[in-house]
Amino acid sequence: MIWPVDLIIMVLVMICGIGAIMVRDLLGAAILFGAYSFMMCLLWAIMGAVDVAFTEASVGAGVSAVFFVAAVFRTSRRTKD
Amino acid sequence: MDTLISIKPLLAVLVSLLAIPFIAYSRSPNVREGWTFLAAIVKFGIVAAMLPAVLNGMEISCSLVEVLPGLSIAFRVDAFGMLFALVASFLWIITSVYSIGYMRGLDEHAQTRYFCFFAISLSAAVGVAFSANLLTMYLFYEMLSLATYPLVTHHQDQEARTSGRKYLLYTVGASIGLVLPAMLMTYHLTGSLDFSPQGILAGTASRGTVALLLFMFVFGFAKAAIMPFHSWLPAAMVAPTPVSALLHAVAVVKVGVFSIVRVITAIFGTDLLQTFDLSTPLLLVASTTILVGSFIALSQDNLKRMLAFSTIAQLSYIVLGAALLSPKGVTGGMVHIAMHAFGKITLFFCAGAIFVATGKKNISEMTGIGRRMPVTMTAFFIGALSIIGMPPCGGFLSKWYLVLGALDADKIAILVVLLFSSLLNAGYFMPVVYRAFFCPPEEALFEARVQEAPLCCVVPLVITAVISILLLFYPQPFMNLAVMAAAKFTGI
Amino acid sequence: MESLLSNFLAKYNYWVYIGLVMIGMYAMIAKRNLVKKIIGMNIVQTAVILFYVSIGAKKGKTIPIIAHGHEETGHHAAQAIDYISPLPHVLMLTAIVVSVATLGVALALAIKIYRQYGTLEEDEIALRINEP
Amino acid sequence: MKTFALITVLLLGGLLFYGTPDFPDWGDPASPASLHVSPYYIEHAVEDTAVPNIVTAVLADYRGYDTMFETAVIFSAGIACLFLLRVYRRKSARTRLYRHNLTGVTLRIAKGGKLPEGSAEFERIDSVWVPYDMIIKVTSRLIVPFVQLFALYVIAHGHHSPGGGFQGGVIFGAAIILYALSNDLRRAFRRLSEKAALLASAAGVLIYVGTGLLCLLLGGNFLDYSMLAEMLHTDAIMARSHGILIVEIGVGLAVMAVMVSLYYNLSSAGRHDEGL
Amino acid sequence: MSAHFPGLVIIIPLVAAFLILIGALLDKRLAFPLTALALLGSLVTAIGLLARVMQVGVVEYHLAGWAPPVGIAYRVDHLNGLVLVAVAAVAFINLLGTRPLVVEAFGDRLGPFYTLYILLVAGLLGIVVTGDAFNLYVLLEIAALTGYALVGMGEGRAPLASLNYIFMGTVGASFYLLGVGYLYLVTGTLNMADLAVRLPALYPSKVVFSAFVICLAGLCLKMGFFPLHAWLPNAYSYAPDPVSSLVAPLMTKVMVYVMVRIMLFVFTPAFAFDLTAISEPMVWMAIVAIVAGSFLALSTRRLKRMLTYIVVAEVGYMVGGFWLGNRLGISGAILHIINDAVMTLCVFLAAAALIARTGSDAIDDMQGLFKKMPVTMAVFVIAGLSIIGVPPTCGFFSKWYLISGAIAAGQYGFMAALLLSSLINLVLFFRIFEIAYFEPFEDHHAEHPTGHGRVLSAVQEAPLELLVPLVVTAALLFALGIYAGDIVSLIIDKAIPLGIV
Repeated sequence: MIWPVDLIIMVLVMICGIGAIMVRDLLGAAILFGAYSFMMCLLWAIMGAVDVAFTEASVGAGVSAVFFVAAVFRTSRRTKD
Repeated sequence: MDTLISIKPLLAVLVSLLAIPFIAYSRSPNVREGWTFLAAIVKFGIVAAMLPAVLNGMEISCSLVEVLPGLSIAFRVDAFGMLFALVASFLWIITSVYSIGYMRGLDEHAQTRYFCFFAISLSAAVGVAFSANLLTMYLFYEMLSLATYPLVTHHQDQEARTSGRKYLLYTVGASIGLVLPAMLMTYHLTGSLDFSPQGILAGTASRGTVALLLFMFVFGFAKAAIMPFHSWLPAAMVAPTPVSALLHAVAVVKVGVFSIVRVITAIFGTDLLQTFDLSTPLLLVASTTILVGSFIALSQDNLKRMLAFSTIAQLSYIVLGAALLSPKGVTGGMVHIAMHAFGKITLFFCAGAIFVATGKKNISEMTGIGRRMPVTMTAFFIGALSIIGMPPCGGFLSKWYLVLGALDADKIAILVVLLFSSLLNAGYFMPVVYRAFFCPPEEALFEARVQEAPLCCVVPLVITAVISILLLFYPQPFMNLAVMAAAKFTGI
Repeated sequence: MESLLSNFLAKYNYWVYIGLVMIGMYAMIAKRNLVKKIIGMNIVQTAVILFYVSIGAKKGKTIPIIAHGHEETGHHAAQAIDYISPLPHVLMLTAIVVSVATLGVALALAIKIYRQYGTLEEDEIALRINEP
Repeated sequence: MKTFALITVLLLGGLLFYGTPDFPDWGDPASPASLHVSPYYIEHAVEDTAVPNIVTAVLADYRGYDTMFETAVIFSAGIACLFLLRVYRRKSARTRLYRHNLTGVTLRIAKGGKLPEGSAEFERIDSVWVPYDMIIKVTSRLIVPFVQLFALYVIAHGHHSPGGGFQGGVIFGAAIILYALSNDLRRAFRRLSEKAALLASAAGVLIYVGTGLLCLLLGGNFLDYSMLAEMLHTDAIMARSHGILIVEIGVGLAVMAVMVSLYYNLSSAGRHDEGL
Repeated sequence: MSAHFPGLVIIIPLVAAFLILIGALLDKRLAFPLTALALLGSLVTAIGLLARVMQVGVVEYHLAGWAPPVGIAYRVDHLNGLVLVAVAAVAFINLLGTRPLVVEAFGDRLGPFYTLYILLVAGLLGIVVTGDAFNLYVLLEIAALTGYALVGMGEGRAPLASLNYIFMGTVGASFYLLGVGYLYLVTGTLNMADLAVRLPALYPSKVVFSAFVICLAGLCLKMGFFPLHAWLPNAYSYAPDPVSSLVAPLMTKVMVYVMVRIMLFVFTPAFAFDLTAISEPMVWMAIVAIVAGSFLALSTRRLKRMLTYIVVAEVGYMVGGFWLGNRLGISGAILHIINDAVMTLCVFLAAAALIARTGSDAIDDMQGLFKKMPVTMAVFVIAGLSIIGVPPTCGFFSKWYLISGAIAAGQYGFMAALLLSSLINLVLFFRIFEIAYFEPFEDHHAEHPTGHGRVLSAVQEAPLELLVPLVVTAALLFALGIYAGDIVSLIIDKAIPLGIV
């Protein structure tokens, strides 16, 4: 565990999280959410939770993001906030 | 006190309930009314069969299920309950006959429903009479409130709807809002709700609590129409007359006062009320109701409304009797249940008969009716006498005992109230009789073709009128029961 | 001051998790777009997972897979102190599955809503509902 | 709304903040959570189940019951999505697009129209027009088998390395989703139809539950894999290890099928005609 | 075999869920009988389990053969034995009754519907039976997830309501999970019994208090306790009728059960009632919930919506009764879980029948229904009386205990709220009875023949399939009332820890 890496990832997690809810485009939000999940996965991997990280990588960053994109594709990208 | 275990009380309650499927699925009106009649007679038979044992000082009890720890649905027939059950079940027979005449005479709709709910109401009334504890009583009390709702609103028009609302709101509302918490508080204080001749609250609560409970009970049993919880009764007069007669002169309102007297004597106990000196406020309430009720009755033109206010006043006699806490007063109050029942039902039957025969509801339209319907109006006269409390009618007896009770208790004010209210009673009844009989022929409002109501209507009112008179001379069953009950409750 | 700071630093993972829960909740309450709300919901769920994972962490210890497990079976047992605690990981695997399942259903509903009202904005939906 | 949200969030933050100072320090090996139950797992997992990956051992054996319900959760998500979105009425009103494979010419065929002669050379494409992209198609066609193989490896090797049924299942599902993304939904259906996916998801969970039930019928408690020893001709410990493998396969199958089924329903909004 | 009952009660429906799906792929008609069979099996097992608990006391079942706290254990005592039977029975009766409605509404997706239905029931049963705090979360989610899907299939605003339900439900469940995490953080265990042993030493810790508050907040959210009830009315009233008659009786009640379980058997009464000063505020919140729920019910003229507000008020009853913290109050709350489940089932089933026949759920469209559907209306009246609290229906007896508890605890405000709510319920139900009784029947189909897609021919008595369960439920209301004393003394009394007076 190297603390600067840790710190950078945490900051990135926060940024991606805030970005995902702030960005005014749902497709962008979906992608940012994927990035958020991936950062989270890195964080967990650093903490030694490899299985959880593995799962999050495949589920959060992978399939969930695809689901979001699919849903956004079937609805609309538009968002007011 | 000997106790008999028997299912007779249960049977007495269930008879009319069991009759309902037969009534509901009868092919023809005749069969249906036949079943009603049969059920009424069987019910009376069962009640009467228990009479000798009760007169011998026995109590008959029957416990069904224990619904709550230490609390069961149980019946216990004592003298007081017997008195009331006897009146109610006997009058059901009479009223059944009358109903047939009235309902057919006016060609009312939904008669099957009417007879069904009538039967349920009677079950409930007898259930209240025979209950061994407050919980059972509450159960049947609520059952009665709900079962009479379709009867009150029988006409299904706007007026019936409003009255039905009022009726439910007062009776069920008060019982949920006041009786239920009072009952629970009692249970919390004493751990029991069984009726006991000496009361169960003694030694468990302070004066303030007892007073609070007392008034929660007295006002909570709104069927007794103690002011200010009285206004449902005149409103409920929209019901068909047999309903008004049986339920609002006999079963419903009497269940109310019966419950109050029961609670005063068997939950609080006369001693406790004496100790805490709570009879005075109770007397005050009752007296107020008597006087105000009578005054309002004076001003009524609608015959049934007038009778309703008269009932309000008369009911408080019973409460008054119990509140006197003296043996004679209690006896008077109890006997008044029977006396008033016979007298008032006669009056209601008369009002109904007049309505069937002429379609008139207002007193002012009844000028000269005595010439056309002499039997009915004679019976009316007798009933009125009984209510006023004049010999040769049964009413005299109960008033007499009430007066004695008041004297015993050294409550001169109550004496004055009683006498004054008798005057008022005379004041609103006599003009009706006078107008009916003693008017110049030219003022009479009725054609010659107006005749007595159908036989089914007339016979019952004659019977009740005759009984009203007979009760003065042969009051034994009721009198003995009342004396026994009063002796037990007051411990003398 | 020193202790406060060290206390702060010693638990920094927990502060992150609190921050993420707050972000997620804010999105769920304040945002009017349904997909945004769903994202917020997922952020809350991952924050909880982060919390659990942080419970299990042990500084400087290794991942909960026993090295050369097969050769040493039964000989000298693994020392609990050497490994990161596995239980929270197990729980969180389940929680991740739950979150993706919830996500699937939520998105399905969002699509259904869009099919019905033609928009994902809550205020616009409210307008559509009140229209007829 | 925003102020309300802010207030709520701050209150919540305060509540969470309130308890935190009493937390054991992060990463403290002596925190109570690390001292009570989990040491048992670390110290006994191998001798109890012969699975070096403690997480897998706990997941599929000690707390296998949780995992069974986890699988049931994902299964119900699949069914829920199907239940909510699936549209069974066929809408033929849409115009369909066909592309001539050799020339890249796109034909728009109106409702009720028919394809010209030699339809074998035409391929139906999605109505949202996307350019034909050789690179994507070919690369993903190349990648997909390897991804699938990797997924199987992850499932099978969950005993020794990170991974297991769930991760493997997701990866396998992702491979099929990738196939569907790079080609189109109709082709994916040819590989794994809706019914097959449903059947596979149910079958996957049934493998799990069935294993548990089998243990119960063999006289043990539900999911007590050691009861399988006799059937598998091994001792109780290896039976646990094998039992874990069996249920992991079940989980993998179910998760794969559900992920694909979720994608089918979400990407086509339940119509199952054309996807992303 | 009876040793496996705690497991079987969940496993039977769970296995059935997958068989139903596979069966329905072969033939749609297989779905219903399979579901019925499985739920019957579950019900029988639950009853057997309760009988066993009453004979021998607490029954434990170690899943996968691992003893707690290492493995997951089911622990069945009097409390969950009773709730288990109620849940299984309600689900079974509702299943039988709603078949015609389900076929009508979901004829093309019977397989998924019944699969979700039985998974929901399995989840609820699991919540009740489990003795592991985290396992409870998983089961909670399975019940919730299937619930979202079923609710979301209703007409009109149902999807939106369901999505809101998802948000609230997920936050609630996440809070619960977080609370459990806090507890795990300081104790290292997830088994409820083990937690109860290890927690007392940690009571002064702020973490435990936070865990307590967070758990409670999550559960309150899930059960729709008043200020957090916003999702409930929409979700339950827009849900398809066969679903709302399953979800409304069970979901909130099971969540109340979870609260009782967690507070009594994880935090122990000593902490929940004595060490935290939270009982009093909770009772006051319950009072607000009851009053608000009742008045909200008064303000709507749609039948199902009114009933859902009543559910909100009833949740207040149970929560308030529990937090009175004395034996009577808690008995009342537990008894009310059972009674309210049956009462709510009864009203919602009756409402489903009425709505199916009239095609409208506006109270004003119920004219003349006493004539047209006498049996359904009679059952509705009985259920209404039970909700009002008229003896000898069961509603009276739970109210009895609740009020007794309030008096014993000196919480007269709670007593007043209960009585007020009874009175308002009286108004609510008699308002409906009046319309159905007084006003002549009007055929609304003539006005908007295609307004509702599920109008079944002319208005007439509900189909026999629905009537029989209705009548059975109504009979149950009486039976539960009459045996209330026995239920309390034989079962509930033993379910409450001895320390509570």
